[in-house]
Amino acid sequence: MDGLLLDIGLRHFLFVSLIVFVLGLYCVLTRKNAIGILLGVELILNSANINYIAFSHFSSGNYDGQVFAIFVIMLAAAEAVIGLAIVLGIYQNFSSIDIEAVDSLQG
Amino acid sequence: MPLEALVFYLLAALTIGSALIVALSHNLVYSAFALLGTFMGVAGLYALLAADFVAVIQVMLYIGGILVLILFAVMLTHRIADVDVSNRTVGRIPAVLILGVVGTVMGVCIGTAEWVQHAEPMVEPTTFGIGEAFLGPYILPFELASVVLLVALIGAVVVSRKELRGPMADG
Amino acid sequence: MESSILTLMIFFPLAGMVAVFCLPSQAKDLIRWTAFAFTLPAFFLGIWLYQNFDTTTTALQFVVNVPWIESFNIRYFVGVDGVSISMVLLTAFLCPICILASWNIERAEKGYFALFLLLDTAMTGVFCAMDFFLFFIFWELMLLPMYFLIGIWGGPRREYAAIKFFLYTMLGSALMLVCMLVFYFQAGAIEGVGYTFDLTQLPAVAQHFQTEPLLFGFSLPQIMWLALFINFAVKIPAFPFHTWLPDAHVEAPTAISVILAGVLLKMGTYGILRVNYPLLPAETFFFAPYCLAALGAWNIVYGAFCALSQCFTEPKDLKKLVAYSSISHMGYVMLGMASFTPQGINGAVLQMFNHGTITAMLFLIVGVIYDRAHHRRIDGFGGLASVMPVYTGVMGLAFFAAMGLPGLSAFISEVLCLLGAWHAYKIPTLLGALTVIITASYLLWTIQQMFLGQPREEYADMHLSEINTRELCMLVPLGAIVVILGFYPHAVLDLLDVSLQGLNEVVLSASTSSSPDAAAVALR
Amino acid sequence: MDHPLLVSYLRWIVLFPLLGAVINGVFGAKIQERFGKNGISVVACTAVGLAFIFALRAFFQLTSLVPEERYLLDTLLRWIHIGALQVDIAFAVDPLSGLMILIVTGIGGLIHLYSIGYMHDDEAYWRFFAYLNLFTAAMLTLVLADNLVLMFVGWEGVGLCSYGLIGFWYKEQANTTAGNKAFIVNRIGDAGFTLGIFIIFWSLFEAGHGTTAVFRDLGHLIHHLEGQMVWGVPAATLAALCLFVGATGKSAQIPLYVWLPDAMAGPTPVSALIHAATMVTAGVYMMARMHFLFSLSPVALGVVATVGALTALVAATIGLAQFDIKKVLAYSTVSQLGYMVLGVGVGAYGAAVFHLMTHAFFKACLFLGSGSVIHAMGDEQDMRKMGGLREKMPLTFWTFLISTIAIAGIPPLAGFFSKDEILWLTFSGGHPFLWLIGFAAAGMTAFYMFRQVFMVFFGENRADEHTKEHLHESPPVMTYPLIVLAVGALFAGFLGVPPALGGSNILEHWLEPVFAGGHGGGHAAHHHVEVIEYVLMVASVGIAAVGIFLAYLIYYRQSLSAETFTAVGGGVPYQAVFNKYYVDEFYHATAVRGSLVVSWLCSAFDRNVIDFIVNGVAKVTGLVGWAVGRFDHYIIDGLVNGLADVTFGIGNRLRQIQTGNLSIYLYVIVGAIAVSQFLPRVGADTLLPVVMVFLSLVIVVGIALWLSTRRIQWRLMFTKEGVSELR
Repeated sequence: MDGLLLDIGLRHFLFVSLIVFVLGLYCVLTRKNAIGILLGVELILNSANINYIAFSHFSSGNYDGQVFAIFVIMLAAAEAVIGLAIVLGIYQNFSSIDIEAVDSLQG
Repeated sequence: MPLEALVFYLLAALTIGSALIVALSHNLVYSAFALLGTFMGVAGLYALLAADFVAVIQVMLYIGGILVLILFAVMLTHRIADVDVSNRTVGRIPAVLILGVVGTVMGVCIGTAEWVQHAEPMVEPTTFGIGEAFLGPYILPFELASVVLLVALIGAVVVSRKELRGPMADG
Repeated sequence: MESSILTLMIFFPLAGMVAVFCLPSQAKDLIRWTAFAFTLPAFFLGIWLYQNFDTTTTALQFVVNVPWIESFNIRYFVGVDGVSISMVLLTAFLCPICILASWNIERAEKGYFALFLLLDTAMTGVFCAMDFFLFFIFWELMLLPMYFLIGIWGGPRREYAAIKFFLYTMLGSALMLVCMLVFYFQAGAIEGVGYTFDLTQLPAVAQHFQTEPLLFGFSLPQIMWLALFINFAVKIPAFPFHTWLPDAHVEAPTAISVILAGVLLKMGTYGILRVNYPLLPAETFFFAPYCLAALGAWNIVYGAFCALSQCFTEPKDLKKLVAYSSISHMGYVMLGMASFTPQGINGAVLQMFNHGTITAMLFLIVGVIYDRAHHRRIDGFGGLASVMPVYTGVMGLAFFAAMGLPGLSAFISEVLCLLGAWHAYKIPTLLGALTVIITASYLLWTIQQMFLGQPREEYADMHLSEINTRELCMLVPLGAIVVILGFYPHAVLDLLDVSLQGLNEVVLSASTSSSPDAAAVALR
Repeated sequence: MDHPLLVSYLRWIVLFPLLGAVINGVFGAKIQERFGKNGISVVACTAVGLAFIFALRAFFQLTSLVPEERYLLDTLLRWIHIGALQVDIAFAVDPLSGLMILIVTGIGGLIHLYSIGYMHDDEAYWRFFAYLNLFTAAMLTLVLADNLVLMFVGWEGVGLCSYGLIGFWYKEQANTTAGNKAFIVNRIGDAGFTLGIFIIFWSLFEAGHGTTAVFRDLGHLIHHLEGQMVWGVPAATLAALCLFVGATGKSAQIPLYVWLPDAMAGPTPVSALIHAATMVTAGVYMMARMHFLFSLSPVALGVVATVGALTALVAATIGLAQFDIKKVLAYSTVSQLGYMVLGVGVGAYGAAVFHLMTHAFFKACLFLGSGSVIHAMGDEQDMRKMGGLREKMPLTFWTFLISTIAIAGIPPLAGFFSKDEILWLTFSGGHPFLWLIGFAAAGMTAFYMFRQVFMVFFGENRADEHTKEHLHESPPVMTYPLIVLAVGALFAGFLGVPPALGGSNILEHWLEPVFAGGHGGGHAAHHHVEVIEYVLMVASVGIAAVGIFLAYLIYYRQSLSAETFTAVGGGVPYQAVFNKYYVDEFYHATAVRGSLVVSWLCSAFDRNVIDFIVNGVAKVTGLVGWAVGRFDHYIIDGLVNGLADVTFGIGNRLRQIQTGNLSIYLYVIVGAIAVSQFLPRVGADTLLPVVMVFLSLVIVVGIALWLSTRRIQWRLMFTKEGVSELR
């Protein structure tokens, strides 16, 4: 049992990542504030990155995982920029960033 | 307790703890600041995983870039119309239920799967290897990424332009 | 150059599409000329292709065969042989003409020409592709621009027509997709072949199918033959899958009608020759009497009578008449290729080419009068010969060519089709030969109602101006081809003969194992 | 014949008129504007003249050869070489076609000249000459073709020109209708012709000794047809009958003769050239060319002979009662063509061709003469308004009279020899009944032709004053051709004086190499002088004289009233004859109406008929749950529309999922992930993952649908505001 807890391995990182992921998902699901949702997305992306790096370190033996992590970071940056721009746009139009108020896509 | 385990648990606690604040805090500003802790913790985890380059990128980009951006947005929306910087949550019970299922299943997977593990995790400076990878097999995605960033840049400018808001406001 | 010529022909129009997109949408003339300019290279390359094509071999020529999606062994494999070269040339020839015919498009020119160029790429691609998957991709790619071209720039009921066209074609495509996958997986199960979409390797697969009855007494390859046939029959269009055609033609703008009748219909019969014949030869021989010969003869008769009815029943639409005549004329192709005689199969492919040029002329002619009068009613004119003599002359050439008058191109192909077919199927050929009477009736009746007689007073204020230079520029080359091929059909036949005879051999040698049954003999 | 003499000038016989047609057809309007009408006629007449010169050259080259080798061949272009079908654009001259090209270019040239005068006031002068040249080219192609397929090109080409020229004055509805009728009726014959080609080609192929469509090889191969059957009928008989159907169309025989009288709507030179002298004889020419085939089948020959004789009689009876000057000539033409076909039918090919030639002279002369009259009368064609033109138009009168005597069969003019030879060979060939029919028709011919002469040229002029003042003889350019043709009508008969009258029958000898293989009774070598031949000759001259005398009594002396004949049988026979036996009406009611009804049915079928099937299809669709009761008016459309409706219906339902509410979307997404992860876990390993994914999709979509219909409840249950509202 000691070995399991103290010998830090792949699973430990995966569990951390899982917890961050679940928290991010929770954040995304329950927030009414659009920026809050964006925060949750960032959490999710980070959890994915932890997985990449962990697998890269423990399993693959090459840099593919790290490369992908960098791509994800890049995407996160792009996503944050666009997302926030949209949030600002929504704010301008609806005077609110409450997602419940924004339902003009309703079919 | 070995040093490595200690460091890991500290970093994990930092990460998860601040993530909890992000997810649960009622104040958006707190949430945003707590994200700082998460990012730092994750960066630490990267370093622990011998991914020095990514860790540095994480600090620079996430903390220096994205987080600042988010904080600006929070402040900006706060200031413009002076609305309550609330961070109310909705539908917690179903969310918890669903996430319970997801989390459990994934946890079971993580716990039971036979992960491929190299006997000797590599520990070496990674910058050279990553550079090789980017300019070698990943040259096309790498170039595409620059295009994507450019497009995102232009897109953000276009979306937040004043003229576009007219028709949308009418609709 | 040698090997990349087909690739250039396929993708030049695509480059044109990009170029058109980059132009400002106000520069209408520039857009038109750009589109025209980008269809010309394919035309000139086509001439080069024609001159350098080796007519003595059945092998594929100008081949490019490189991996495309390696994990599924999908290849970018293009090439032409005698079966496809005439169609490639026809496409390359008709596209610049259609651009000229589109000069009057007045709405969203940029989108129109861009879509048209995309269509050009897809059509050329279909005729060049030798990989089943690539063939399928181009086949589907064609649908998209066609749908929009009819649905946006069409007549009053354009959306109905476009959706009808789309649904019919999708029905067929779904069947083809399934058959394609069956071939793919069957190929994977065979030693020495392996997973492949290569149309030149798939013939080896057919013998490995199980021949036990699977459904309604048909075996798997027979069902696949029928499924593929239905797909292609929609395009031909063979009865009873034809009702999209009159609607699509009536609604489509002139140039699109030309493409639709001139090139798209040929894809049906081309597909049968390219896929059904070599891949499932024994089944082809089994089904040919019913699905090709009998149905073809029925197409001839039925199309002609439907066209005749346009002379006296509403809506008396000239375009509808021409559309039904297309159905009738494509029947000759089916009848000819079902005969498995050298005359029949050569005649069939020649008829595909000739019908492409003649029906293009007919639709252009309809377009000319429609541009002036804004209607196409057969009984809505009269005495046009006095008002527009040159136009009437060109019309006469096209109408008599459609009638199969000797000395013009369609005569050769129709006679070859019927001559070949007589050997194998007496009664269908008899019907086909007698239908020339009906064909003459409806065309002459139309000429009489529209062009002869006194110019009507109630139409005197329409200001029908004589055909202009641009319109002559698109009609005269077609007319010249119609006349030249009437006297020297070997200009095209030489390209076809060797390959088609090879194809014929394939089917006939596969047929020796299966003897025709009693019902098929009765047709003979 | 086995080794044809290869020459390279025959092509010009066809190409010159074709060139003339192209020049006049494409640039005619400009030429006429620039150089006037003379420019047009110079081009056209030069083209035909050059063709005539080359035709003469070919003819004289033939005469310089020994009879058995009289065969010239000129291959212009490789045409269709596919499998066993090897045909070229090649022109061949043998004695038969050598004679025909002289007739076509010679008489054609004269009629070109005549047209210069006749058409002088017409605006579309250039168009007329373009057609005329094109016709000459097509007719020469027909005659010179060395194979059946090329012959068919000429065959339909002349039909096209005939169509264009009948409807030349296209502003009159009646003219264009006549043109349509001619073309469509001829198309029936053309279909027969093509089927004939197919049968010959494939039956020879199946016989296994090689096959061809080239005449000179067909002659050698054709006997292999014996024993070949198509549908249980001997192939030779069927092929011959099919070709004969073609001939009945072109040569206006029963039952397809109806177009020819209507074809008189065209300008008169056209009637003379196309509908009397050349085109209508194409059927006879073709049968003579294919004599070796017809000789193989006694049955077919019997049919041909019977049809020919009946046509001769029926047309003659109709001709008795017509008043239109050109209609009389038209029925006379049909009747004379009947004689020719009768000649072919009894195997007297030479005699048929002989009659073809003499008929070309006198009938062209008659038509041109009638054209001259019509021209003078101001386009009046009713004989009842003519009369007494003898003094005003002497040249026209004399030439017309000579031709009339010729056609009536009075020796020693041309018609006597040729017609009598046919009749004699019919009788001697063992067809006394057919002879009787032909004999009766000969009497009628004499009667109605002289009736015409008396009504037009003798007696009082019954025209109105205005017309009378303008009566004049036609200009020389019109009368000189008349004279030339009249001379032909006078003397052409001496080419075929039978041995019984001390002649040597030059024409038969000339044609002998062509028909050598046939079993024709017309072969000069088999010609025995018999007493009965003299008896029959006297008889036919006698009945002609009776006919002439009757016409003289009724229409010149008027001592006999026409009513005494028309009243026979209560006027019923007269009415029948006057109305052309109501054949047109019959055809209109059956064939024309029939095909219109069929076409109406087809188009109704396309729109309505399969309605019930579609209803069934729609019901199946309805079982799925959407389109029950959505039956479309159009059958096949119904299916398509049904598909569209189903798609639309599903989409409409699914649309409601689009609440626009972001959190609902998120819940659906995450929920789907959860379900798709969870289900495979709890399910046994035996369940296929694919099935599970599918099931989970169905569940998610189902839940989403359920939720979307209860969007209010959803909000009530899961949102704070909702909860507070509930309270």
